[in-house]
Amino acid sequence: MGLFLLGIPLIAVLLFLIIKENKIQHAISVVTSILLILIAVYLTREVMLFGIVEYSSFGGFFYIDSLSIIVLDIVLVIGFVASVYSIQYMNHEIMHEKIKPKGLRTYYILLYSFIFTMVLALSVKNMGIMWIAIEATTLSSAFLVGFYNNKQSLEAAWKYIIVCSVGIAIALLGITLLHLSSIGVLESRQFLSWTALFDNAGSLKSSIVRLAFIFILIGFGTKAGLAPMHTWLPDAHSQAPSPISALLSGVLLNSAMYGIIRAVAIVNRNLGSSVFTGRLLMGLGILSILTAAVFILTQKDYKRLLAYSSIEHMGIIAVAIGIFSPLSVFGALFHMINHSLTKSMLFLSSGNILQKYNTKQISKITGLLKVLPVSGLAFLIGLFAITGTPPFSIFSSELSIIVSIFQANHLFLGIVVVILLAIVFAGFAVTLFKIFYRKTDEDIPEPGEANIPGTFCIIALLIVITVTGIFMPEGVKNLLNQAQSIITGGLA
Amino acid sequence: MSDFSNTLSTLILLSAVLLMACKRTKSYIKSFRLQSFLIALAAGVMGTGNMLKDGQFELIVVCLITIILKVILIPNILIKTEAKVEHKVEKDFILNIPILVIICCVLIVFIYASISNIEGLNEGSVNLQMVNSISIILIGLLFMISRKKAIGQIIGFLVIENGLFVTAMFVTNGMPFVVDMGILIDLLTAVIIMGVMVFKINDKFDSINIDKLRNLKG
Amino acid sequence: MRSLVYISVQLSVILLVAPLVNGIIGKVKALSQKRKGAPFLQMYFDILKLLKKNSVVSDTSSWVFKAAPYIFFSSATAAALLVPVSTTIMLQGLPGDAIMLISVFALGRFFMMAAALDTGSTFGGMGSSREAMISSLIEPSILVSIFTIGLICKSTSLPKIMIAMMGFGFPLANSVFILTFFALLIIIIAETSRIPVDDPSTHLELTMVHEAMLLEYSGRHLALMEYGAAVKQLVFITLLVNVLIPTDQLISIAGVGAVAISLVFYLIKVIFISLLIAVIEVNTVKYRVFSIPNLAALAFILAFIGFLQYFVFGGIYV
Amino acid sequence: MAINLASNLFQTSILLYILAAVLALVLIKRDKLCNIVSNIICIAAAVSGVAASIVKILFVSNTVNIDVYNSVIPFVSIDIKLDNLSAFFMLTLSVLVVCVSIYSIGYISQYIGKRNVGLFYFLYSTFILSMVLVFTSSNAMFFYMSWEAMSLLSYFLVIFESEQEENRKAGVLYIVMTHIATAFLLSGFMIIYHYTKSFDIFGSSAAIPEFAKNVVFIMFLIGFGTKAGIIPFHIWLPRAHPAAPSNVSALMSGIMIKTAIYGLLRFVLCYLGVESTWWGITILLIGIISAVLGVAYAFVESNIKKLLAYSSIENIGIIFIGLGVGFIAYAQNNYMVSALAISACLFHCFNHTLFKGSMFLSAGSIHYSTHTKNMDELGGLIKNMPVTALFVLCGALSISAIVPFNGFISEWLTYQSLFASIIYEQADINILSILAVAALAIAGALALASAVKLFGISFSGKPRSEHALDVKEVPCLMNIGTGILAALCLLVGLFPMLILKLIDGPVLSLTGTSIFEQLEGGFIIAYMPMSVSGNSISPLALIIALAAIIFIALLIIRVIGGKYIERKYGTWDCGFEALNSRMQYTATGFSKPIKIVFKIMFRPSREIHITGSQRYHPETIEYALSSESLIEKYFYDPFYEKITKYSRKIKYTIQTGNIRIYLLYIFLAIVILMAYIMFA
Repeated sequence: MGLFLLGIPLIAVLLFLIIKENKIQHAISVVTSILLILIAVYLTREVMLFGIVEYSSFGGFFYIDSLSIIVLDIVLVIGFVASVYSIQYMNHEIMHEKIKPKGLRTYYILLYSFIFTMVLALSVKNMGIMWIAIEATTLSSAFLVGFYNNKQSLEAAWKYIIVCSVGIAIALLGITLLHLSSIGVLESRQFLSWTALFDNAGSLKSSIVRLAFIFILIGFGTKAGLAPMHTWLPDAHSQAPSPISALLSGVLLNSAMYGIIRAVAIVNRNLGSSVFTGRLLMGLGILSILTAAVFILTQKDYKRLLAYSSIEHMGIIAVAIGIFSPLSVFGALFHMINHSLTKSMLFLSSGNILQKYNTKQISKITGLLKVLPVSGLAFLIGLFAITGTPPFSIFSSELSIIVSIFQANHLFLGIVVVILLAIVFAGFAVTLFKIFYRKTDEDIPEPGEANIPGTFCIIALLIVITVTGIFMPEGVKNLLNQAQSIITGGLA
Repeated sequence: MSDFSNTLSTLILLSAVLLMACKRTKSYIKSFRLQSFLIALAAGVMGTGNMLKDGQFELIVVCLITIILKVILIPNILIKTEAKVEHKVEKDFILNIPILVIICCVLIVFIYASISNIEGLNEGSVNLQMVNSISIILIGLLFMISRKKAIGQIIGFLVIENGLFVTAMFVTNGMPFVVDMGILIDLLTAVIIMGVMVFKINDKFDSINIDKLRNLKG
Repeated sequence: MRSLVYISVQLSVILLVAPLVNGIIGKVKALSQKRKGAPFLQMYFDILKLLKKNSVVSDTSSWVFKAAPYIFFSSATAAALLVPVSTTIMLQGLPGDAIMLISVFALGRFFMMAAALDTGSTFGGMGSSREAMISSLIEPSILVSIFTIGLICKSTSLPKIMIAMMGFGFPLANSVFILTFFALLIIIIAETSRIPVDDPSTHLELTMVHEAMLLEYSGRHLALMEYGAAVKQLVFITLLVNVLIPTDQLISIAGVGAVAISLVFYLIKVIFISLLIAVIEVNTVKYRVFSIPNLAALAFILAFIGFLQYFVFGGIYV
Repeated sequence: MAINLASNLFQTSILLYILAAVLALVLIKRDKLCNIVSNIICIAAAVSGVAASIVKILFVSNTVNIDVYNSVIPFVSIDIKLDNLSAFFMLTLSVLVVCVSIYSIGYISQYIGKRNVGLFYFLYSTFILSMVLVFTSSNAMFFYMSWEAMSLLSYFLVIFESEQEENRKAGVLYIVMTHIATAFLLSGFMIIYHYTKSFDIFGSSAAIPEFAKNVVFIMFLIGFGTKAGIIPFHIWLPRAHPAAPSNVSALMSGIMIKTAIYGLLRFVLCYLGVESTWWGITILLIGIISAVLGVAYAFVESNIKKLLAYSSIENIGIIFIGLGVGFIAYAQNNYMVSALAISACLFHCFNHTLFKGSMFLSAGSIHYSTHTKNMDELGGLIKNMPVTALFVLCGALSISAIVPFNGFISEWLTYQSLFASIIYEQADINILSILAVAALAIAGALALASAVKLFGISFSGKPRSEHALDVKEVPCLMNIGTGILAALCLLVGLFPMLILKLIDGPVLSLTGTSIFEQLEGGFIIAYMPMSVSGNSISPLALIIALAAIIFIALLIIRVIGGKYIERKYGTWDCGFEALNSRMQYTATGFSKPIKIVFKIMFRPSREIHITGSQRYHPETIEYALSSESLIEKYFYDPFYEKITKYSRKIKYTIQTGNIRIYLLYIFLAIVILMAYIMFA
């Protein structure tokens, strides 16, 4: 059953290869994403019941535990939203000759291979394969970034693929070293299997593990957009089509972060303390938040702005992982979810804005609430949500992260984080709020929502992030706690 | 056996340095080909060794694939691309060659220093090969930093991959087979995609000098 | 019953003596200028005459203009109830203390300034804006000096302060009180708009402050305004003399005689102070409006040093 | 019994506010209905709020706990407790809300059809609700949430009329400053949590070491002080308060800035328990500066609402003086004085709410009928708007602390607390206290001047522009709203003991000393210090005396002067015939002397443009006078410029757009981390 998770996207890709009719392609993509959602629901239930889902077929590479199911669900939900949103969005682009009608096919093929690779990365036990899948995500999304095929997007795509491939290559070095440290501990058939490594973490060669972690951190960190390896991120996010930006920052970053988390779990268990990883992660995390804060203060392009805020949130998550207390890890996972939902909502609504005004310049936009009553409002609320104002979900997760920092006696760090978050908010306020104000004398594009299904997705996401700020179902809580205990289990 | 592989890995490192010393696109594609050939050779030798020992043929397959991909296919693709997109011969590197080479040597020394106080990596052949392969990776990165042309970047990336491969092969005596295959396929796709992009870049910017790609900043 | 007696004595004394002070000052000035000058009682005549006259009211003005004189006068008179002229009869007429005294004066000032603006004449505006400046400059010194005295006497209500001061015999022997005395003197000059702060006898628009505000008034309104100003002036003088130069401790007998004697003492002191003021008026010239701050600063510094003398450098009575 | 009553009433009011918000959204399309319905509900809610808090203070000794919601998410919960302090502020809020809501029915009617009234009332009622929750939350995190909500909603209300450029600027400045301040609050709470491991506001702070307490105090001072608008964190206030619609300005100036006072009392006094005297000294100092500078800036303003906003800064300064004295005394275990000072501070909070509320509402009325806030365009309104004029007069008298209005009572108490706080031994605090006295005096005098200016320039004289020409009196609902507040100003001034009785509860629970026993009589306040005799005042007696004197005066004059005969005639024009309204004194001219005297503060600069051929017979003369705020010029502006400049610089030096640099970053990262391994 779970293997369909990998099968369905591939089938979809094949179908897209055959079918030329745009409408049918839309239909297929929606159906596929719905199927995926269903499977995700099934798997989530399984995991909630049994904790782990494994199949012996294909050498038992398929492995899902509560950690991966969380990220997986994010992937599939965002994927679904993106695919629904894409229908009108792509039609609009075709209508305005941004892309050729044939382009749609390529788009869907790449989109679903992208989703496939991410699902693969999240559903395997073997870290080597995980690495391959993550590398593959870069390759499959490179052309999506450069989809508009103009100067800027090509440049973004080139930077994206070069920087990320290099980074990922470094990560492979790390994994190789991890493998090296496990030679003699594991027998050859469990080589690189995460569970095996984790269970026998105690007997790995610590010194090599340390070195390995550095490379893994830098490698996956590049993909997760931690400073100073973040440089590809704003370009790619701002140039990609909006649904893709949503996927990139809502999903891709998370799956890279997932790789780091897996590694951290092993390393900490091996070293018996989180000091070493903590230092590195907190360092990079703070650096990322700082960078984001500085870059947001005077940003002119709203998609870049959102991209930098993704860097900031990745930084927060990194800090939380660095703290590595149950509360902080819980917060980190919760924050992953919230960030993906909120940020993809923002990118989708920014897509609407882009298609209305067709400019990315903040200064050229006024009277948004009048022009886009729904998605404009969603965008406004989303901005407050993303900057961590109550009662939205990001606030709750940031709250538990900050509290955990203070619990872990990092008073100074905590205060710095709090102040930096405030500065980021200030940056948003100074740069972005002006687009909502109405100047009576300005001429604005004719009001009205273009992308109705997309707007419904946006509203749905908005409701979710608002509700989860105050209320969280027991099941989710348990799931998060399971995942948290898997990660921190080594030190418990 | 081991000293043979030591020699080979050192040679590979030297080929990387040689690559760094190349001025022209054609010449560094050639030296990349040389490096890949050396790697294939090493793989072949070790593969036969394993075969005789305990009938593992994986490395041999890897060796063959390496020869097909890295020695024949990819360099040809690159040469063709280069021939298509190259209009005029222009200076490609930012620092001049001797300085680059010196930087490489410093880098190698640094890596030696940092590796050799990590127990588990600091005895005998492992140490040497570890140092060599990591140096190869970093030299590849340095190569990417130092070259202005898109092709140069691709080559650099390939050198990094070679370095990884060498690490995997010498230090850990080969990753699991699936992983190796996957890596190679990924590599191929990556190079193809990059190649395509080089074409696109060339006809948008009518040059493959990536210093022209500076519209997105801030 | 006794409080009624007290109130009537208090009011009658203040109301009767108030115009006399102006008379004395005017006379002294005239003599100093080798003139015969108006009789001492001139102001009484003026008031009576003004009361009999009809009044001209600007047609831009509103009820504020007509209400102001009554409120100003009554506030000044009510203030008179807070500053006993004699400590030999029951003290508290009206429950209230020095802070309330200032606030009561503020009530009067508020309506005077508002009325000045009410006619829409430029002089009125100028007068009230200058009044605003002077009062805000002088206010701190009033409170600081009153606080200094009050703190020494452990109360802010004036009658109690007076009682306590009587215990000190002749307070002016003490540096603290000398400083406060001069501070209060400057305050009186400023508050009652006399030279060098303001010239009561001018009608040159560049110099006048108090007069500018009364410019539109005539008839009974003017009378009330002038009278109120006189009462205010006497209240300040009373405050000064009865607090800093207490004499009632000299009276050995009790009863009505005592009251009479203390009132005589009081009159002597008042006359003395009015002579002092007159002398100052004669011997100084009016300052520019924008050098008044220096005078105010002087007053504040005197008061402040007085406070420091006692509470920081360590005074005598603890 | 009483406790249930209190809690039920309180819950009713909260639910009603929620109901109002919901209905506002439901009726978002039907402006008229929405306007009436939500206001009526708000009034009902506020009335029950008043009832609840009065019942709580007078009849319930222990705190009232309301329902608690605990979320699964850690630290997210709703805990509400109503103790005396909360109840008192709740009372203040509710009283104001009643009047403002009555007023709004009339005031908002001008927006019907032009703006989204439903949205306005949603924001309005949620804003009030958030303040209620700020006053009553018993969990630091929930407090923080309500605080954030309050700031956010008020921000939306500030930019409600966002088409004017300055409103937008004001909004951004406001939200940025308040949010950064909130970050300080959050850090403070977190430090507390770090030591006590709990967010309970009513818990004990014994576990917190001395040093940490000092740090927390500073954080709270910055955090709350910014909201209170103390100088130098005030610059948002005079921009944001005028920007909002006047009924909202009344709420913001009237009660929102008091949340900061509540916060300081609640967290610094109740929770931390004032540890060292320098806390109080700092607050006292800030109070002095804010009082003087605030009123000085108020006096030179020509925009009515800006003037009132600056005067709010002044009043906050006065409140801070009381607070500071209270803290100092508390730290010296001199609870008697502390109680007096704190009750002065609370009383002034209450009074300021009343008169500033009424003043802002009147300013709204003026704007409603003249469509301008600039005094230099007004004049002569008293003829067409007599009722509003009366209310403004009351407000002006209370603002300038004149008997028998309420402003005087609280200033009197403040003076008394300063009086009591000067003890022979401690020199430093004595100097500070006497300076505070001087500051209060000058603030009082300047406040009077500004009040006269506000009343005189805009209501009397001749109309200065066509705005003020044929104006109409505002609808009676608006006047009722303002009138209640104005009447309360007078009543509280005459019968202060009623309020002091209510203040006694919180003060007793704060300092453990009841001031009420020190005060005697129903109508006479007599405060007995430890020393020999009491100082007593009686506004009622005074007003009777005044009335009597006026009556007698009238009689005597009637007897002497006979019947009153008056002759209407033009204002004296020096014989120069054509006296016109443009020759009157303007608001700018009125404040010129002070401006010149205090050059150092205002930095006045003027520019004169003369057109026409001859120098002495010009055709037109343009005279522009501008003054600048030092703090902005020398602190905020350079700060902002530096920040943006460096941010840009860094942006383009890091994100150069050259991919080789990006790769270099990765390379360096690797090298550095390997070096870290090598040496660590």
